[in-house]
Order: sequence, then C-alpha cells, then structure tokens
Amino acid sequence: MNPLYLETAVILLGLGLILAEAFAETVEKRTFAWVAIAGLAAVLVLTFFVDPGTAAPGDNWRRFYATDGAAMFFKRFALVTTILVLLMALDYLPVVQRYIAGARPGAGLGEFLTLPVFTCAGLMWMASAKDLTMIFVSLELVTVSFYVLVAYMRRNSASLEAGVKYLILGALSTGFLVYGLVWTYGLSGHTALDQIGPALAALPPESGGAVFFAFVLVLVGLGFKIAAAPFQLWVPDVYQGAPTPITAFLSVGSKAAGFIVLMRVLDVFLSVPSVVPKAGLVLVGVTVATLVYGNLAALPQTNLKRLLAYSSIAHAGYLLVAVTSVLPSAGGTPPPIPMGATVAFYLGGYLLMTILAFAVMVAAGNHLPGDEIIHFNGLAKRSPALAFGLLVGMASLAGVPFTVGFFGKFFVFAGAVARGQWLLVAVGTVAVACGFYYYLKVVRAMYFQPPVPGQETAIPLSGPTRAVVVALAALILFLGVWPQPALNLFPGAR
Amino acid sequence: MALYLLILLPLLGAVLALLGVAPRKVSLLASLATLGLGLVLLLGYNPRLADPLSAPSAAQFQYVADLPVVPSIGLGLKVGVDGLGLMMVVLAGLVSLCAVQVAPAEREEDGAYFACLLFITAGCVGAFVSLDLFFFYAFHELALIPTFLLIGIWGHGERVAAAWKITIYLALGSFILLIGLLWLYLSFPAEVRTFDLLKLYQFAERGALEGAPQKEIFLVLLAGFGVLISLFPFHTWAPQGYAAAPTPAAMLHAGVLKKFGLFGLLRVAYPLLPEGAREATGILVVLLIGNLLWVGLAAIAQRSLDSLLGYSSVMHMGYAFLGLASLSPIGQSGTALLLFAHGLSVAALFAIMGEVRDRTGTTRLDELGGLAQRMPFLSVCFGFAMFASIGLPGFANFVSELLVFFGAFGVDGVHVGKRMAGDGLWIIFSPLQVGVIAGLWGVVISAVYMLRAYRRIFWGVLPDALREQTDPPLAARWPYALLIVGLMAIGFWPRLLLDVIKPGLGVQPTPAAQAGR
Amino acid sequence: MLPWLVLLAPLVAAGVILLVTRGSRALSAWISVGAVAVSFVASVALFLGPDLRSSVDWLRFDVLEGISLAVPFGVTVDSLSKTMLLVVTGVGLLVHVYSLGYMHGDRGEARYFACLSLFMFSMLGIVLADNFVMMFIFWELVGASSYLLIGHWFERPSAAEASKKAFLMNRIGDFGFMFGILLIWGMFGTVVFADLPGGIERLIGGVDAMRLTDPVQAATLSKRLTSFLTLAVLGIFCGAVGKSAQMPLHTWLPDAMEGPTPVSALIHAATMVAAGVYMLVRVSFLLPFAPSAMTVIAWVGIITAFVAALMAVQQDDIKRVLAYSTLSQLGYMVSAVGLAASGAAMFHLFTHAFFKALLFLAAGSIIHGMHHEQDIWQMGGLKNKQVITFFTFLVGALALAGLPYLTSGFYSKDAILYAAAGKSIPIFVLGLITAFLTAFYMTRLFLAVFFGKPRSEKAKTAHESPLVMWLPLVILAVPSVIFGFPFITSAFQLDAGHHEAGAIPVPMLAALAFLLGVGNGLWIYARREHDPIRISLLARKFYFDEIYAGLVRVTQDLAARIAGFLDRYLIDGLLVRGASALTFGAGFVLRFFQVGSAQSYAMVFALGAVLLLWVALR
Amino acid sequence: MSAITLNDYLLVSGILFAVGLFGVLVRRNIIVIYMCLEIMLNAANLALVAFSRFHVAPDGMPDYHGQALVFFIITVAAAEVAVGLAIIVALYRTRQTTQIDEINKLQY
Repeated sequence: MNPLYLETAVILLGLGLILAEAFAETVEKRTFAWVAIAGLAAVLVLTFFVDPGTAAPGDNWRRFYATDGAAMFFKRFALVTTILVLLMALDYLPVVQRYIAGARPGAGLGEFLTLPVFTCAGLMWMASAKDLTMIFVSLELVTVSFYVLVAYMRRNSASLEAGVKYLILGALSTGFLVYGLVWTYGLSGHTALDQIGPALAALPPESGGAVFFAFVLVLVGLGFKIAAAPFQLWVPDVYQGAPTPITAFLSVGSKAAGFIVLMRVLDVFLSVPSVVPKAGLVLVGVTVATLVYGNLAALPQTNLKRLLAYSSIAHAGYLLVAVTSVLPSAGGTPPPIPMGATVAFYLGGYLLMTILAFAVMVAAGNHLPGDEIIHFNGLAKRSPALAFGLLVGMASLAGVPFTVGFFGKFFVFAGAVARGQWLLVAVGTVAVACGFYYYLKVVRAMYFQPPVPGQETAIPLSGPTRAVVVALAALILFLGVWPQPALNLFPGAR
Repeated sequence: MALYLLILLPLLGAVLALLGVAPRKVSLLASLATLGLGLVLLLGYNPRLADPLSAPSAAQFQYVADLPVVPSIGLGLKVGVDGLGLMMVVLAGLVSLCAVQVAPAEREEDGAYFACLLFITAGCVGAFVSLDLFFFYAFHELALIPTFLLIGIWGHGERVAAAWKITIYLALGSFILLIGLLWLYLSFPAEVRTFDLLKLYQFAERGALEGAPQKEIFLVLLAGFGVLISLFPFHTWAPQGYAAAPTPAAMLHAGVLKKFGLFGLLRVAYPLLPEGAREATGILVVLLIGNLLWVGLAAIAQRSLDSLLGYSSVMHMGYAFLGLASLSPIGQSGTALLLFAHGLSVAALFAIMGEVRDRTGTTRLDELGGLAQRMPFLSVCFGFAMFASIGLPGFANFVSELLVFFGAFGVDGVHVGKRMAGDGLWIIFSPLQVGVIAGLWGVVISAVYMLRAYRRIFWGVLPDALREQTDPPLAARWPYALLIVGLMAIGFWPRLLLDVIKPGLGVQPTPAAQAGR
Repeated sequence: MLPWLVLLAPLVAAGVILLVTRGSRALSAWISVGAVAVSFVASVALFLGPDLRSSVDWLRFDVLEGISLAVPFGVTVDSLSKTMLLVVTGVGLLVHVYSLGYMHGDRGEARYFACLSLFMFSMLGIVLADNFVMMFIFWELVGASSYLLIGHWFERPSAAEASKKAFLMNRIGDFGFMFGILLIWGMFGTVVFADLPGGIERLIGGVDAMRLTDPVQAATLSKRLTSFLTLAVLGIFCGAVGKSAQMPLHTWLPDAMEGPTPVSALIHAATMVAAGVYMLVRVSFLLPFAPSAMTVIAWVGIITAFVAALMAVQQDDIKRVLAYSTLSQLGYMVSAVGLAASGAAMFHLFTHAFFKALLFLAAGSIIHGMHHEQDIWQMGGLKNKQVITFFTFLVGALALAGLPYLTSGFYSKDAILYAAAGKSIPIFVLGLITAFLTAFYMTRLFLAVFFGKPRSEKAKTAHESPLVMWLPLVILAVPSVIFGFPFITSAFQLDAGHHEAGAIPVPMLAALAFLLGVGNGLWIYARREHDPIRISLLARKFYFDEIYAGLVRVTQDLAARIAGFLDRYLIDGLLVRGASALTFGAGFVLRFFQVGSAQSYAMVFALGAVLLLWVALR
Repeated sequence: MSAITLNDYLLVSGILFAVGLFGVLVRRNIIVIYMCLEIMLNAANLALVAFSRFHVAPDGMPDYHGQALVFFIITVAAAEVAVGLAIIVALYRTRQTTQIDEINKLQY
C-alpha cells in the first residue's frame, strides 16, 4: 500500500467527522472523539502494512514525500500522540464546555474533538516532507489548526491571550521560515531537499554567507516550533493558557514535527562544507541558551502547567544536544546511537512522560482548584494512582534510571561525549541537576504535604483515564529497562 | 540466574509491601531471603578459580549471566560476582534486614515506607552484581527517589531541606559520574566498545585505553563517585541528610548505598584506568586528608549525635580513599574490607542513634546523659559500635584500617637500600605516607569525638527528664546484636572475607595454614 | 596448645559472662576467677616447660611487586614472656580473688568481672605476642578494657572523664606506636619480632658490602638507616610513653584511680602500665641501632621518675600517692631500658608488680574499712583496727622505699641505679634523689594513715576486711620481700647483675637515700594532724592538667570550632548553598524575560535572529 | 538605465521584510501587527517571484517551483488571516481591546 494513503485516510476521517458533526446534532459529541480515536488507531495499524516501495522513474511524488524509516516513525508518533490527546480531551470536555457557552449542551465541542485529526494529518505530512513547499504547507496546516485549538475556549481570556500570542509569534516565525525557504530556493534553484543539497554544495565559496543567511532564517523559524531559545518565550504563556490537552499536543506533536524537519533541513545544509563550522557555533549557542533558559527559569516556577512549559524548553535543549552530535568534531567519534535514532527515541520517551503528566493534570484538574503546584498538595492521599503516575512521569522527565527518560538522556549525552562537546556536557550537567529540583518539587507537593483543607476527598477516575495513566507509566518503566523495542521502531538505530 | 533472583527478591518485596501485604513481614522476609541467598552464593563461590594476575574474567566473576538489552552498543544486563561483590550483597542484605526491623512501630502498616527501603536495597544489590557499566550505574540511581521520599515524608527535623539537598547533590554527582562512565566507554576503540565490564577488563589489559586521556577520565569519575562517597569537599550533604533521614534510611544509605561509590572506584576506575589513577594520586591524597582531619575536627565541633555520626561516617571515608590511593593490593583490600566494616558499624550506630532519638526525643549531647543506667543494652551496643568505629582491634574496622595503613605506607617503600626518599639525612615522606600519618592522627580524633559522645549520652549523671527511659524489648534487640556480631566475626578472623575478596584485587589467595612457623 | 589456653581462657570467660551469666553476679565472678586460675596454672606449666612458638596466618598478602605483608597471629613463649606470664596471671589471680570481696554487692559486679577477664586476655596477648601488629592489637584492647574498668562507676562524672582521658592519652601514644610499626615494616618488610634481627643484619650487611664499592653512598645509607631506625624506635617508644604513663602523657594515670581499687592494683600498678616497659624490653634488640633514641628514653624515664616523686610528696588521696609512686617507678624502668639495662628494667617490673599490687590492695582494704574514704588526713590510727592490713602495707611500703638488703624493691632499684651510674651521672643523681623522695613520701603516707589519732568518724569505726581480701595481701607480702633475693632471680632468669658502676658505691648511696628519706619523713610527719607543708605547685601536679586543658582548648577545640564553622558556612554555606542560590537566582532573573507582552517576545525573537545572523555573517 | 537585476528585487524584498518586522515590533494594535506580518510574507513572495524569474530553465522559461510556492504562501496567509482575525475578534469581545500591550495577564 502506498504510504500516501495514510494521510489521505486521516484527512478524510477529519473531513467526515467535521461534516457529520455539523449535521448530526443529536449525536453525543463524545462519539465523534471515539470515532476519531478508532479511525486513527486503524490508521496506526495500517502504518505497519504500508510498503514504502522503491523509487520508480515515474514516482514524482517521491520528490517531495519521504517514505524512509524516520518518516514512518514520526507518522506513528503523530498518530499515537493524537489518540492520547483525544483521550485526554474527553476528560477535559467539561472545562471547555464551561468556557464556550454554546446554545445547548455540547454545542461547539465537536471541533475541539475533530480538529486534532487535521493537526495529525499535518504532522504526518511533516514527517514525510522533503520539499520546501511541502514543508511549508504541512507546517502551516499544523500551525493554523493549533491557532484555533489554543484559543478554543473563547470565553476564557487566558485561552484567548494564549491564542493571540501564539498567533502573532507563530506568524512571525512563519515569516522568518518562509523567508529562509525562499532564500534556500533562490540559492539552489530547487525546492526538493534532495536536489538542494548538491546544488548548494556546488555554489562558489563567496556565496557561503548567503547560504548561511538562509540557514539561520530557517533555523529561527523551526526554533520557534521546537521551543529553542531565544525563540521560546511564547511557550510558557501559551502552554498555560491553552486547554490542557492542547498544551500536551503542542508540547509533543509540534515539537516532534519541528525536529524531524530540522533534521531533514540540517542534513541538507551540513552537506555544504563551508556552513559546517558556523552552523556548529550557532547550534551550540542555541542549545546552551535553551538548556539554560528552560532549566533555570523553571526553578522558581509555581504553576505546574508553566513548569511543564519550561520543561518543554529544557527538553528541547536536550534534543538539540542530540542534534548537535551530528556535527563532526576533531578527535571525536560518531555517537554510538545515530543522531536520528537518539532524537526519535528521546521524543518517544518525551511523548510518554509528557502526556502522562498532562493526563494526570487533566484527570485531577476537575477536582483541584487550579493548576498551581500547591494545588497538588497531598495528592498521594487523595489518589495514590494519579500521584504515582505523576511520580513516574516526573522521575522520567528528570531522568531517573529505569525510566525511559533516563535512556533518552543517556543516548543524548553519549552522543555529546562522543563528539567531545564539553560545553554542552557541562551545561547539561547543571541542567539535569536543576531538573531534579523542579520536577521533584511536584513530587514533594504530592507526597510531603498534607492536602489543602476542604480538598481531602478521594478523586474518582474514569476507566479510560486510568487505563491511559497505567499504560503510560508501565511503558515508561518498561522502556526504561528495555529500550530495544522502541529503538527497533526507528530503523536507523540498528 | 541466581543473581537475577537476588535483584528480584527485594523488588518483589517492595511491590508486595506497596500493595499493602503485611509490609514489615514481607520486607523482613525479602531482606532475609536476599541475605540468605547472598550467603549461599558466597559459600558456593570458589576464589581459587580466579587468577589474580590476569584480567578479571568469568573465572573470577562467577554466576555470570547475560541479558542483552541494547545489543548494538554492547549494553546488557550482565551480572556476575566475585568475592567483593558477594561481600557487598551480604552487607546489603544484612543491613537491610536490620533496618527493616528497627523501623518504628507506627510505620507498621505503611507499605510505601518499607517499599522505599527495599527499593534502596534492590538498587544496591543490583549495582553490586552488575557487570555492565550502564546497569551498574542505573541500579545505584534506583535509590535516589526512594531516599528523597523517605527523608521528605518520614524524616526528622529539617526533613524537606535535607531531602532536597541530598537528592540534588547526589543527582548532580551521579550525572557527573554518568558522564565519566560514558567517556570511559567511548574511549575504547569503536570496534571493542561495550558496556560489558569483563570484556572491558580484557580490552584494557590489551592496551585498548592507551592514548586515552586517562587522567581526565579518572578525575571525572573520581568527582562523580566522590560526591556519592562524600569525598571532601563534596561531603556536606551527608551529615545533614543522615541527621534528617528516618533511621532505617540512614542505615541503608550510610551503610550500604554510600559504599557504591567506593565499590565503583574499585570495580571500574582503578582496574580500567591505572595510569589515570596513578597520576591523580596527589589530588586524591590532598582531598582525603581533608576528609580525615578537616571533617574529623568538624565532627568534634558537633553538638548533637545525629550530625556527629554523619560527620564521623564522612571522615572514615578518608581511610577508604587512602587505601584506594595506595594503588597497592594491600591497601585496596583494606578499603574493600572497610566497605563491609564501615557499613555494619555505621548502620549499628545510626540504629542506636535512632532508638535514642525515638525514645528520648532528642539527640543533643547536652540534653542527654547517664542513659547507661536506664538502657544498659543500648549502651553496651553503642559501646561496641563505637569501639568498632574508632578502630579498636577485634572489630572489622581495625583490620581494614590496618591494611589501609600498611598498604599506603609501604607502597612508596621506605625500604632502606631499595628506594630511599629524599636527599640527605632527613626523612622525606611521600604524599601517601603523609596521608597515612594524617590517618593515624584521625584515629585519635575519632576517639576524641566518639568517646565524648558516649560519655555525654550514656555515662555521667542521668537527667531527671530521662528517668523513665527503657531499653528496647527483648524481641527487638537482635538487629543490634547481629550487626555487632558481624563486625566482631570479621574483626577476629578477617580471612573469612579477605580470602574471598583478595583475588579480585590482584592478590594471591592465602596458602593453606602454616602451623608452628 | 598451652599458650593458647592461657590466652583464651579469660576471653571465653568474658564472653560467657557477657552473653550468658550476666544476670548472676556470683556465678559471673567465679567464672572469671576460674578462668584466671586456669591461665595461672597453665602459665606455671609453661614456665616449667621449654620455649616455644606457634602461629597461624591472620593476614597474609603476597604481593608480587612491592612489599608483602604477613601478620601471623602467634604466641611466643621465652624466658621474658614466661616471667611476665607468671606476674600477670599470679597478681591477676590474687586481684580477682580480692575483687570477690571488694566488689561484693556492687550493681555492676558481673560487668566488672567480664571486663576484668577481657583485660586479662588483652594483657596476656601483649605478653605472648610474637609480632608488632599483634602486640598493637592487644595493646589497644588493654586500653579499651582499662577504659571500661576506670569507668566502672560511669554515673560518676569524674570516673567517666577519667576513663575518657586514659583512653585518649593512650591513643596519642598509639599514634606514635603504629607509626613506628609502619616504619619498621617499611624497612624490613616484616613485623615478626623473631625475624627482625635478621632483617637488620641484612640491611647492615648490605651497607657494609657497599662500603667497598661505593663508600660515599654507603656512608649516606648508613646514616639514613640510623635516622630511620631512630624515628621508628621513638615512635614505638611513644606507645610506651602512653601506656606506661611517662611524661608528658602521664596525667591519665592518677585520674585512673577513679576506678575500683583492685583495678588500680592490677592494671594501673602491676601489669598494664608495665606493658610499655615490657614492650620496650621485647624490642630492645632494636635499641642499640638508635643511640639517640636511647638517650631520649633514658631521660624521659628518669625525669618522669623524679617529677612524679615530687608530685607524690604533696598528694592527700591515698590512691593518688600510690599512683604517683607508680609513675615514678615506671620512670625508673623506662630509664633503665634507655640505659641499655633492659634486664634491670624487667627485674624492677617484676618486683614492682608484687609490692605495688600489695600496696594498692592494702590501700583498697583501708578504703574498704574506711567506708570509701580516701583522704589520708581523714584517717589515722588504723594500725590497731586493721592489723593485717597494717603489717602487709608496711611490707609493701618498705619494698617500695627500698629497705636495704631485706626487700625486693631495694635489689631491683639497685640494679637500675647501677646501670645509671655506669652510663650517666646526672641520671644516676636524679635516680638517687627519687629514691630519697620515695622513702620520704611513703613514710608520710604511712604515718598519716596508721598512726596518730583517728581524725574522722569513719576512721573511728574502721574495721578489718574479710578473708578474701586480706588473704591476697598476705600472699603478696611474701614475694614483695623475697623476690629480690638471688635464688629467685636466677630461677626467673632475671638480670640482677650489677652493671659496671665504676667507683660509685651504689648500694651505700641507695641505703643512704632510704635512711634520709625515712628520717626526714619521721621528722616532719610524726604525730601530725595536718600536713605541715603546702607546696601548691606539687599538690597541683605542676599544673599539667590545667596546661593540657588550655592546650586542648587553644589547639584542638579551636581547630574543631574553626573547621566546624568553615564547614558549615564556607563549604556548605558559600560553596554549596551559594552555588544553588546563584542558580536559583539566575532562574529568577531569567523569568523577567517572561514579561507577558507578545511584542517583547517578538523583540527577543527578532534580536535573537539578528544575533544569529551576525554570528553567521561576521 | 540598466536593467533591473535580481539584487534590486531582493533589496526591495529585504526592505519589505524589515518594514514588516519593524511594524510587528513597534505597533500596538494587533490588527496592524497582523498586517505587518502579512507584509513579511509578501516580502518572501516578492523574493520568490524574483528568484523564480531569474532561475531560467534551459528552455527559457522561469522555474515554476518557486511560483507554485508563492500561491501556497498566499493561500496559507489567507487561512492564517481568517483564523487570526477570528481570534482577534473573540479577544476583543472578552477584553474590549486590541492593544497588544494590554494582553499580558499570562506572565512569568
């Protein structure tokens, strides 16, 4: 089966759902979510049966559509993320309901449950994008649907504010990205990445500056997506204001898509020898800034959602450390796990633990006064399962061994050490120590502190939520002991 | 396979305890099973198979089993033990057993409490039996979160601050260690790169690490392990953390977990990086003198038993480092034995300190006194543990320190005629020998503060406030006795352990007994 | 197997008492007595038998490169240890028996006997040790059991402090001892006494051989060898200084009198404190190679003897007088070792053990009779109330003071004075003055205790002690008299030989010193109710305690306080907390980027892009 | 007067981009900011067209890949504007303002 069908199926699913939602007013809105989940799950199953095939002379689509292992991995990644986000969204519906004030119960909720399907399609296309046009369009599909989702709770000023900030900064980054893409095209005369690389490498040396100009503009645009400093300032505000499942989606999906594009683009630019040294400098600088900002600014944080936002920046930093290990270095050796696999594995782990944390937030959120960390005081007594789930999530985010997060960091820093990136290693060490502090702050609230008076009742858990929390926690621990299955998903990892 | 079972036993206990199945009984059983299995394996271990002169191999490490995890980078759950590892396993089982028993009665039903303790035990056991650099490290870190929880939830005094400090500090140290281990791993040529220690030993012996920046790697490892072992000046987490920790946690942490660092230096850093170790000796000696004298003096200045014991346990690490720094099989055997000896003695001291704290509500030296009149049993036990701690003969600590002194003093040889230090008639001692002299004076210092504590707490006039104190009931006394018996057994006949651990340290096994020399 | 029986019987007794019979005082006591009786009988058998050695490998490290270490756990039975075994087990047995009475009814009786047995084990270990490490082991154990026994009445703050002080002083000595052992091992590669002479010969032989080829180097090596050995011997001597309470580590011994009196008799008079001397004698074969160390030893000994005698003159506590006299006599012995007369030292150790044990036990009997009053000026007129004690104390006092030709003390002291006269006149003169002072303060003590009118209620109601207590006195009185006589010395192979003393009539002078001392004592103290002379410098023991307290305050305590302060505020405060505060502060500052305005974010965004471009196009 | 070169187009495009960026940074009204963002996109479009025109294929025709991209950009910009304006309107309904400096409730 041709992989192109996957996205087509997802888009058709989304279109069908949104049409059905518009006309079938009597259907319970949750049904759409379940249908979407079932549909996406079906597509996920299908991904294992597609035949990437080999390039044939007539396959023009292959010029802009990658079918390699990374693409398949990130497609599945997008599908899993979307399914989990939809599950979370089901729990979150009461909150959304409160802030949209539709004409009757359930009105206006449908899009909240179906738009993520379009986002998912965008993410899947991004996974395969290897043409400037394709990159731009799929990226915008994701971004524009996120604009809507972030600002979805239109009676909630925080959600709207987040939406506006995301809108302005997103558009700004799009401007940079597009300008960079244009220059790339202009310099090489091609829009397909496969052709751009050789074309750029063939340019005379004096145009190195221009190539670099294009590279930096693209990097800036993607830096926004992956939340790299100094293009990360939107992250905490938007994460805090957005509906929680969407925050999770942003944090995982958007970042993952950003990284796969970044890796593909980097591949192209680093094939130009004159760009490599300065690209290294820029990448290392951005990485250091991201690590420092994400981890240090998280220290005084008191709001869990914002904390996870800073954490998202921090993890972007670690991922960038992995990305820099693609840079050749004097005296260094290649990373033991190839860069792509490291990033993929790290993102996979990040998916599990971040979604877990947000899932617990959503599940507990209906019974908590807010999402400040102190609101989680005594959660261990109110709901041991949720507290344990969040404990596992936080431990994994912090990078405690026998969680998938640790293996992620392990591979990342193995790469950095292999390349002799000592600055990154040193900054990373401080960053990890900071991470222990702010992640364990949540643990401290849940376990060390008594519940807030008047908030001592046990928290009921719905079946699906419990299943999600348990499954994610179990996966985090399982992959923390035996990561090979996850590595196998990414063919480049040997 | 037996070793996997060894790791699983405490884990299983932890899970059961977490589920609330008679937590203390389950934990006791799990610890006992760990200890028992460890002893059985120790008895079954044959040190004579090992060849001390060749690189450690499966002949030295017995019960070897392998479970590939990430084969592409040579990472797998490879386990195997030599005498040293088995000794540490037995130590972990023993201290765990006692720690579970001395847990206060009001925790009886607290599954999480016991689960945390058993997780620490499991982590220690796992680290001691791992023959894979990665899992060796990872198992140690398994204890991090349980420690945080134990101190933060059930601790004393400034528990939250202490929990933060110990956790962040150790996490930082561990991460530095991880970097060091990665560097070490990556310094091997790509074609022989593996986390399998046995293979690494063999590759290193064939010169795979020539040209690697051994000194730098060693120093990074030393810093990482050093933080975990509370090497001066990275030691300040220890007194505060141990003072705040619940008694069983302090026992396990100070008694077993902290030994991981030394174990790691013995297992990884010294055998694989001998050149680096040699070049770093000077730095290490300076730091360890800090442990011995600076921390020793700071211990004298303490006014409460909990922090005094904390400082004391830090100070004694100086001896362990001295033995390591000696680079001599004698000194390193001393360090190895000290792991065991210090583990038991510090566990006993912390146990008694906890008992005193629970019963009197204070550990301040000036609020206590004359307790021997009301608590003869505890005072005798504390006396024994104190004597062990200050290196009195008859206890394992003495033998360890003795070996350390001999090892460190002899290595640079004052052998007249062979190698003579310095010029002229003045005797010039090598840095190591200066370290030994500091260590000898440390023996005096440790006697100063321990005897003073004993005098203040158990001897002298009994304050009116303490008239109603009593000893723990008969049934609860065995942990103290067990720890002390262990110390004395090794103290009287150190060969019980030394004969087993020696081959791993490059020493010939002791020949059959020679009577009437 | 006999030596092992001697050694282990008391250990078994201690263990049994601790683990099994501690509930029953009487049973515990008898177990302890039985054990020491077994040791005594076995010692006698050993004494009559041949020399022997026996050992097992305790620690053994055969290292290919570098020095190997072998520490056997071994016993050696030769003439030296045979004699010492008899002294230790003999006096020990009597003290055990005596303790049955003295400690009867004490709450901690079982503990007392357990510790006493532990002490016997440790002391016998020192005697039998065949190598340095084993000797050091028992050396320390002796210190520990002494600590426990001095602190027997631990609820008394003075006893608790005294025991701590004793242990610490010993530890300081042991610091040097261990250092010496390490040096010896470093030089010769062995710690076994019997192997050392061979080792020395090898080294010297090597140096001699080198003289032919490279005389300059050989001379350097020879000197170096001497300085190493001197340092080693001085280190070992440090141990002896601690254990035998020589200056400047002597202050613990008088305080140790806080322990029960039988303990004072056994440990702090007859045996343990003599261990230092015994050890020096044991290693005396090393001394000739370190002449300057010998001089130091001789002078330290004689100064201790002299100063302690001075201090004894002004003490009022009966046990303290005896304690200072012990110091003084130990000083003689140590000095003798330094004068290369270790035979004489051993001889004096031998006689002193008996008469000093006798004196202490008699003092114990007095104290017992006086309802635990120890101030001699509260006594008086006891000669009628405690007749047996009176006579036996008299015998002991005369032996200590050295009644010419009739007591053992005279002979042994004489031997030392002979040695001094032959080697160093200043030492000899100090020795004589000490002898005079000894006679003087014993006369003072004797008169104050037994003569005159009873000076307190307790003295009026004093009574004689029970049989188990006076019987040992009587038994001990016999050796106190006869053990200086030639037939005994030859039986014990003691070196009572009179060293070459040149033209000095040593016995005459010694007798003169005795007579002068006794005469002066009678003249000053006969029929006195109070002490007519008060020399506070002597009464306060030359202010040693105060000086040491000050010294500890300004050195150790100050250093501890500084270290504690710096550890808390510099290392932990500034470095650790400072680093964490800095990190936290940086995080706090970074948050100000997050002002909430989308436009400022855009500004940072744009500036970031410009910065990267600047890097790119630079 | 010489012919207009690629550089001239790029210069104008660059100026447009800068103007747009500057507007984003200094204007207070969100609608205006949004227009400035569109100017940035159009700067890119201009450059694209210019590049496309100057990348002459062997047959003398321009390279149409670039021009195709222009259409995509215009389309996406339209979508962005549709969504963006909706959000801005919703914002105005709750906050009664479209001044960007008043939208800073979420901070630190």
